[in-house]
Amino acid sequence: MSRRIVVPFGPQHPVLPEPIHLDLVLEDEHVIEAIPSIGYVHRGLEKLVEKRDFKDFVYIAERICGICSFIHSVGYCQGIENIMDIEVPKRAQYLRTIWSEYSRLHSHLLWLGLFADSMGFENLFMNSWRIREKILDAMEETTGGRVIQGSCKVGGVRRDISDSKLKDMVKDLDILSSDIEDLCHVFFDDDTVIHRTKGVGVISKEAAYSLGAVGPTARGSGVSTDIRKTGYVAYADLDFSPVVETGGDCYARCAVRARELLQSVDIIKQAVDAVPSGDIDVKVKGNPDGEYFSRVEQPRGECLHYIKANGKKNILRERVRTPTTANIPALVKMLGGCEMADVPVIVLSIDPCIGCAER
Amino acid sequence: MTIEEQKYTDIMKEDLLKNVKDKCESGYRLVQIGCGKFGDIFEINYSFEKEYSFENLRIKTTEGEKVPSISDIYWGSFIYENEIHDLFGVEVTGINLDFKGNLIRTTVKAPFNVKNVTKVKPEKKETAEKKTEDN
Amino acid sequence: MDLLIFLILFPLIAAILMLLLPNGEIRDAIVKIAALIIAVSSVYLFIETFGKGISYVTIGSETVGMAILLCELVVAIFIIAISLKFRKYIVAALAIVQTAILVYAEEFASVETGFLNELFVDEFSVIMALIIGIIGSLICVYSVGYMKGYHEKHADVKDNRKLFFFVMFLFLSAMFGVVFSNHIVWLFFFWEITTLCSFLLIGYAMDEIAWKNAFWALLLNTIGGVGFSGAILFILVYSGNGDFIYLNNLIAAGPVFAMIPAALIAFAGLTKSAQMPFSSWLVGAMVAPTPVSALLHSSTMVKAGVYVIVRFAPIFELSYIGVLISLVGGVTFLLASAIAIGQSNAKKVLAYSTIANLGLVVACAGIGTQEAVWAAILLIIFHAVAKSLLFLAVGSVEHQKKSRDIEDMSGLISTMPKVAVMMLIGIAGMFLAPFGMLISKWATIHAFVNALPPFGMLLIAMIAYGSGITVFFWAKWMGKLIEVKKKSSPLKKEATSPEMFTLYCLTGLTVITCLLFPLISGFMIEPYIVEVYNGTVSQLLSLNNMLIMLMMLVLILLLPLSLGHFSKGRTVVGQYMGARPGVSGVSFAGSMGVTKEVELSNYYMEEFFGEEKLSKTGVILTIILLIVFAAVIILNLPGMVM
Amino acid sequence: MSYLTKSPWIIHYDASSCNGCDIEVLACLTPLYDVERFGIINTGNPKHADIFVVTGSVNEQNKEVIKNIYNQMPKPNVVVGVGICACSGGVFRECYNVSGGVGELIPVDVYVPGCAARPEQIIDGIVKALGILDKKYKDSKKGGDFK
Amino acid sequence: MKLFSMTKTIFKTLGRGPSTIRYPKEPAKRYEGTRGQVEIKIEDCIFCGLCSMHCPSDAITVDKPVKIWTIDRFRCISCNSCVEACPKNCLCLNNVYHEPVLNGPLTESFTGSAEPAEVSSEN
Amino acid sequence: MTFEFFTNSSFIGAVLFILFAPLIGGIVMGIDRKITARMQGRVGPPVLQPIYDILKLFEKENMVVYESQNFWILSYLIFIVVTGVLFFAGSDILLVIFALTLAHVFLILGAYSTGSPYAHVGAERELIQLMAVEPMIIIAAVGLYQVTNSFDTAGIIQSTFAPVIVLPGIFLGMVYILTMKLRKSPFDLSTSHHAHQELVKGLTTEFSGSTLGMTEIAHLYELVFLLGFLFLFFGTAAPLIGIAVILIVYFLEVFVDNATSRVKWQFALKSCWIVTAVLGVLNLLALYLI
Ligand code: NFV
Ligand code: SF4
Ligand code: SF4
Ligand code: SF4
Repeated sequence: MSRRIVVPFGPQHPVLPEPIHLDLVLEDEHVIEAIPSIGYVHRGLEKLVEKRDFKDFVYIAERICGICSFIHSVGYCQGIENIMDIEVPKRAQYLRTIWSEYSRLHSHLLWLGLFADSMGFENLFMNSWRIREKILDAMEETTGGRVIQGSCKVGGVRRDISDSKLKDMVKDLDILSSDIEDLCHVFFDDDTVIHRTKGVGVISKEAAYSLGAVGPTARGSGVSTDIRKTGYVAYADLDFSPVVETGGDCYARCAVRARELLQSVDIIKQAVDAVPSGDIDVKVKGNPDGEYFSRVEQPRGECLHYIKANGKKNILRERVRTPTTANIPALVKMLGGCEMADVPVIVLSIDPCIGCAER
Repeated sequence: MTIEEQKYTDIMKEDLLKNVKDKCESGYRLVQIGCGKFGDIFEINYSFEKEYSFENLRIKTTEGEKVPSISDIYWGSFIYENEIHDLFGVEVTGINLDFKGNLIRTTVKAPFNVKNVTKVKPEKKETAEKKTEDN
Repeated sequence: MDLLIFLILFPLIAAILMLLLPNGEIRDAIVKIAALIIAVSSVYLFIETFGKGISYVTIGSETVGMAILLCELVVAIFIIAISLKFRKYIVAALAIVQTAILVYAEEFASVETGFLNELFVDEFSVIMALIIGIIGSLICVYSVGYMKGYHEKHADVKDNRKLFFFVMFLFLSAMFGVVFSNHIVWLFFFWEITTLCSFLLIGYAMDEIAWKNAFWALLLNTIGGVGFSGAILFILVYSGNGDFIYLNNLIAAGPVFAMIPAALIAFAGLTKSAQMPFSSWLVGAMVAPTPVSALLHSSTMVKAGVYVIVRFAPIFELSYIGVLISLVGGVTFLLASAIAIGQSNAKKVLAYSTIANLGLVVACAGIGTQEAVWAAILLIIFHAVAKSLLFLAVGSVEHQKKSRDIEDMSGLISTMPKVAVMMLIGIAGMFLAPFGMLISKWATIHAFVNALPPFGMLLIAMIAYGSGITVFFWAKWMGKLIEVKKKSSPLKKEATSPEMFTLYCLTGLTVITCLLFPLISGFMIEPYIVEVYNGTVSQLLSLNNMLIMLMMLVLILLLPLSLGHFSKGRTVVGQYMGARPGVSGVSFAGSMGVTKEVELSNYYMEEFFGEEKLSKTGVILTIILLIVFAAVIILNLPGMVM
Repeated sequence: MSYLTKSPWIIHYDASSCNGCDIEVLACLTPLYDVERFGIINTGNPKHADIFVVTGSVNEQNKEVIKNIYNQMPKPNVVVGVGICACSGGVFRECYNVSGGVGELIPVDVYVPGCAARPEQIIDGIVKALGILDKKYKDSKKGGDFK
Repeated sequence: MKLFSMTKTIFKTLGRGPSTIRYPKEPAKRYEGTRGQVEIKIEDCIFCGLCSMHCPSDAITVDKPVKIWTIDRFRCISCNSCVEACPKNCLCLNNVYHEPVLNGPLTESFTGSAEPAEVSSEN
Repeated sequence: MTFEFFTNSSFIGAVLFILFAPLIGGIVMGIDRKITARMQGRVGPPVLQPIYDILKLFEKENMVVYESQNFWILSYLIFIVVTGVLFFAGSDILLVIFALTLAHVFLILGAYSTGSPYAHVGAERELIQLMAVEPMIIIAAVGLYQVTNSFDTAGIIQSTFAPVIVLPGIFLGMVYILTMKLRKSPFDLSTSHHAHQELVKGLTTEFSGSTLGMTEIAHLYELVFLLGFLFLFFGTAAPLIGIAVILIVYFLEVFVDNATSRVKWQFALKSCWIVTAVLGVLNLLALYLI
């Protein structure tokens, strides 16, 4: 007689902010098998390019996901701009950079909170999200939206940030970073956190690379990959290097993100120091014709917008390959042989964003 | 700002596995597999990256033709291959984790294979209601 | 008191009758009648002796004495022969040693033993007799139904029911002999018969593994037999006269003389009651048909083992020998309970729980204080009732479900409600307040606090951990029974009528013994303790507490009435399935488009409670204890030479 | 007022939203908005919940899920649709896989429009839902609908 | 301390007091630039339909012949696209969010040339 | 010092417990939630929130998978009350402990009876928790007996000096166990007062309406009982210190709840047993030395 326990994990499950389903097969609490299934939030928005003007599609692109919304719009716009050979003003590029990093901060703090919650550390969740609100405030003040910023458009950005505001933002970030450091300290040092994360969901460097993992998931395993290094928007002018950890476990992935928080603050500071004055957009004339693979570094890793157009107002194909999709194979590998209590921790350790993954 | 160079190599479907294997052996990672339908042709891009150099293999196929899976070479490719199958109706053979059309269940089968899909409103509503009653 | 002789002889006669009668209605009827007679006469014995204290019976005939010795030799020869036939040379050797010692002692010891008061009966014997008489014969009745089904299902096993019932009744006879014997050589004779009977019953299926386990049981028990015959030798060699060959005199002699024979007999008791390191035979005995297990575990065999240890308990009071025995019991209790967690085979769980509970009895007996003995006897009673119920219930389920696995009992409450409820009561009887075993455990804790410090605290620690562990494996079993995944209609006939009858009786007994427990304690156990400890007993459990227990029990019996109230006006919905239930049953729409059935198994936590690891630990620990035990005996020996 | 209004427990389900509204619902639980002030707890279990907060639109796969959650919630209960996706399908209304707002599937008591809806708005929506909850309770007591 | 690394944060938080905005008792945070709802100065509208064309969500319908400009609040994603498209600058986004409503659809129609606004759905 | 169940004082103790324990427990829990909220930088619910919650639950529909689950939960509630009544009436403490175990077994059976995967795993975990804490509680009872020479709570509480003086290890062990008994992080394995993650709501997943209400009431009774148990270590010899220490201990529990993540069952079981062995058993053995 088998001693299996078969449990449906999700799609509705309190640990999952978004629906994903796992068939969990357990023995005691050891996971014998975990087969994922997704598709609960698939909308099919890529198909909307057939209906929307390519310029208006950016509103839809940024609604691929409310967490990494801004960078999606950057990715999309960049694709169109490169097809059309539009020279985006420097200032706009810098603003895009700043907002991208804000968006990363917001996403990582959100994730840190959810991650803490997944291992039953409620206070940490609350404190992470408390800090995150400050980021959102800055976002809302500068772009007009808390989570869906809508400030990036083909040819530039919609809103400018005044220099004095930029200075204030940096000042706020300084205050914030001490809070962030406190939090990171908990994630790095606390025994109970380590108990839940160290050695859990290990994936080796080779495996991570060959499975195509991206972003912090890959960097946590020692794969140094960060699309920002390709120098899109203004990253080429800024000094930073990918945050890499070698543990390959949940702890390492967590550490990568925690350190990236501070890195983002640093990048923002650099960008604010270097931001040139000038226009924030250029006029876009005509329609795109051609194709382009536009790659951007999302909080969760490399995101790819493939755009193919044929000179009409509606582009032909927009394909988005989001980091979560790329990380799912690694996740499947990680889940084998863990404990049931680890399942939420491991699932969240890749920072899954199903909204992105399924579009 | 740097603009990434775009590299494509058009290859024959038959050579796919060989080419992918080459890529794998020379240390590329699989970035994505993406499909698009242009006219009657399905264009499938296999994107690879190695040290920030981004390259694509492209094959073309048509309705009803089968495409071999590369999941023996890149284990993780199943996610893209299943997706292509579900959204485009392209049959991919030999996937290691074959969801058999259940990765993404859609109202319209293979929606990207249909020209100008909009929702077939009235008819779909009806089925929705029938489903509800069944519950 | 001819009744004693009747109780020993009647089952014997019934047994012989069984050999003669063919399978069929008549035999079945006779089994039932004989069982009834045995039960009734044991109750009659209880009434007869009630309040009379100890009484002796003298057979006084040398012929009977000689006959017993002869039979003893026959048994020995049989054992030797069969072991030689199956090339079990160690068993044969041990049997030879033990017989040699016995013959030597009988023939060459310089004392005249005489024949006087060979049999006796006191409250303790009566309690044991009631257990044997009522539970033992109920099991025989159950076997009537069970064995028929058994052979229908196991076509490969030769139908040897004649022998089966013969041995069953013989067993009862021998058990009565054990508890009534005052003459230690007689005691030993009956003792050997039980060993033989269990050997035959375990080997009933006559296949390879049955024989293997049967011989294993025989081997371990003959080791004990050697110890027992050593005790007889000691008594005959060292005592000035033959008086000490009588149990009552030996115990009265006090620890100064009796310590060593008591220790040796207790050692035999340890083997028979399947304490570690000897526990493996009882687990192996599972291969036998279920009623056999029920018999071995509840009313016979292992009970003979603890019986002798409890008998000698007063000798052990506050002695190191006693402490060592207690520790063996304590370790056995703790580890056997822990092993039970890792088992999913119902009979194995029951086997380990028996071992554990006997460990507790042994621990109490080793402590040897009044309270401890009181607790030990209570444990024996409650364990016998509940355990036989459980075994037989498992047997009936096994017939229906073709499996002994607890996992297969999932949702039994819906398919076999009657048996399931009885099983639940049986399990509750094993570990829950206010049922029997728990009262005993409570008494045990009270007893241990006053044991020889600091060993008392060590035992407390063992029982503390052990009781946590016990809760785990019983409760998860209960959970399995009531865990209904999908309601189904109950079976028309859950078991044959003899089976159901037995189960009803035992369930009734489980509840009644709990209800009557203050009386049992007041009128049976306490007088016995007063007698052996020559004095007054302190209030063991205050009346208040007993009253509370009773009130709790009544509450539990009343609570099911609330089911009536709850069955109205509730909204029934399916289980929470992550909001993706399947179309039917307890299933959900799983990945890859398949509908998955939910499976629910218990936890076994083998990395903590693995059988192999823990057994090994237990064996090593207890062997160390036994080595110390042997050392203590040997160190004491020279001083004894007079 | 019934006690229902003092201790409304919510269950939140992300139908096919873009996460925007989703995280705003979660943000309501966190220090800045702290809906526990009103006794609100996110239970994550339909059987404990009083208020069903749905974000996002209905699609092929999740309609059974939404229905099931709704059916497993003990009465009286209310449904709050958050975000215009839940209201009408929003910007994805015309996607092939979106069949529209939540109202097409289960009765929605309160709609909170917005893309993404703000936490303050969500609080308003829930407060509005409390009134309905109270009313439903009183009605049901009159009608003797359930125990 | 390794075991209770959270201590510092906890006591800091305790000391700082709750950061909760006691909404609705206190007013909500509001920024000038927040994108709220679309407002129209219907007097200036020329019913060119550009706003409707550029609305990614098809929230606006413009009925040129009868001069009715309608917005479906259940569709509007407050994206500002229409505002940017309008040649007459008669649209703007305020910074107030729509309050929750009991049932939809929630359309508001405005008829051109200074006629009073008419609201189709109760709220 | 033997206790008489039907004496006035024990009767009063019992009645007071039945009447006021839910209120006191509710307020304690409410303050707990308030402090927790403050530690998280929030305002938190009103102090009476736990009581509102319970009252609300009784206004809700009672949804069941099988009707029998209500029976188990009712039994759970009743036996938790019995536990407390026996305790506050001054009865034998071992009996109290056994009644507590019985009550919990009922709760577990209630969870099992639903046949639901999450309740099932919750039940298994609750059993593990039960197994983890049981040794310590029994050892605590024995320790108290060793010091006060009484198994009756009535006798223990009247001890001439506070037992905690010679039972510091056991007291600390009990505090450790308390976290698990109160289902607080890091030991909120089977179900939790906060949204419980991997198990949805664990044990209580399938309970709703009044059934859930009953388990909540039982929690409150149990809370008061547990605090009472801790008070035994001080007794009437040092009542004020006792209350002060209990308040501190409770605050610490809230703090620990906020400062740790949930551990896995292996660690929970192991640590409880080791703590029991080190603090409990050694303390017991040490009693012989003094
Ligand atoms: N980061 C990110 Fe996305 C994207 N693209 C990802 O999976 O969050 Ni919703
Ligand atoms: S309403 Fe807007 S923010 Fe909310 S889920 Fe829909 S698209 Fe996302
Ligand atoms: S774009 Fe402006 S002017 Fe034209 S219809 Fe719209 S609101 Fe009126
Ligand atoms: S704000 Fe955006 S969605 Fe709303 S009406 Fe204008 S264009 Fe349409």
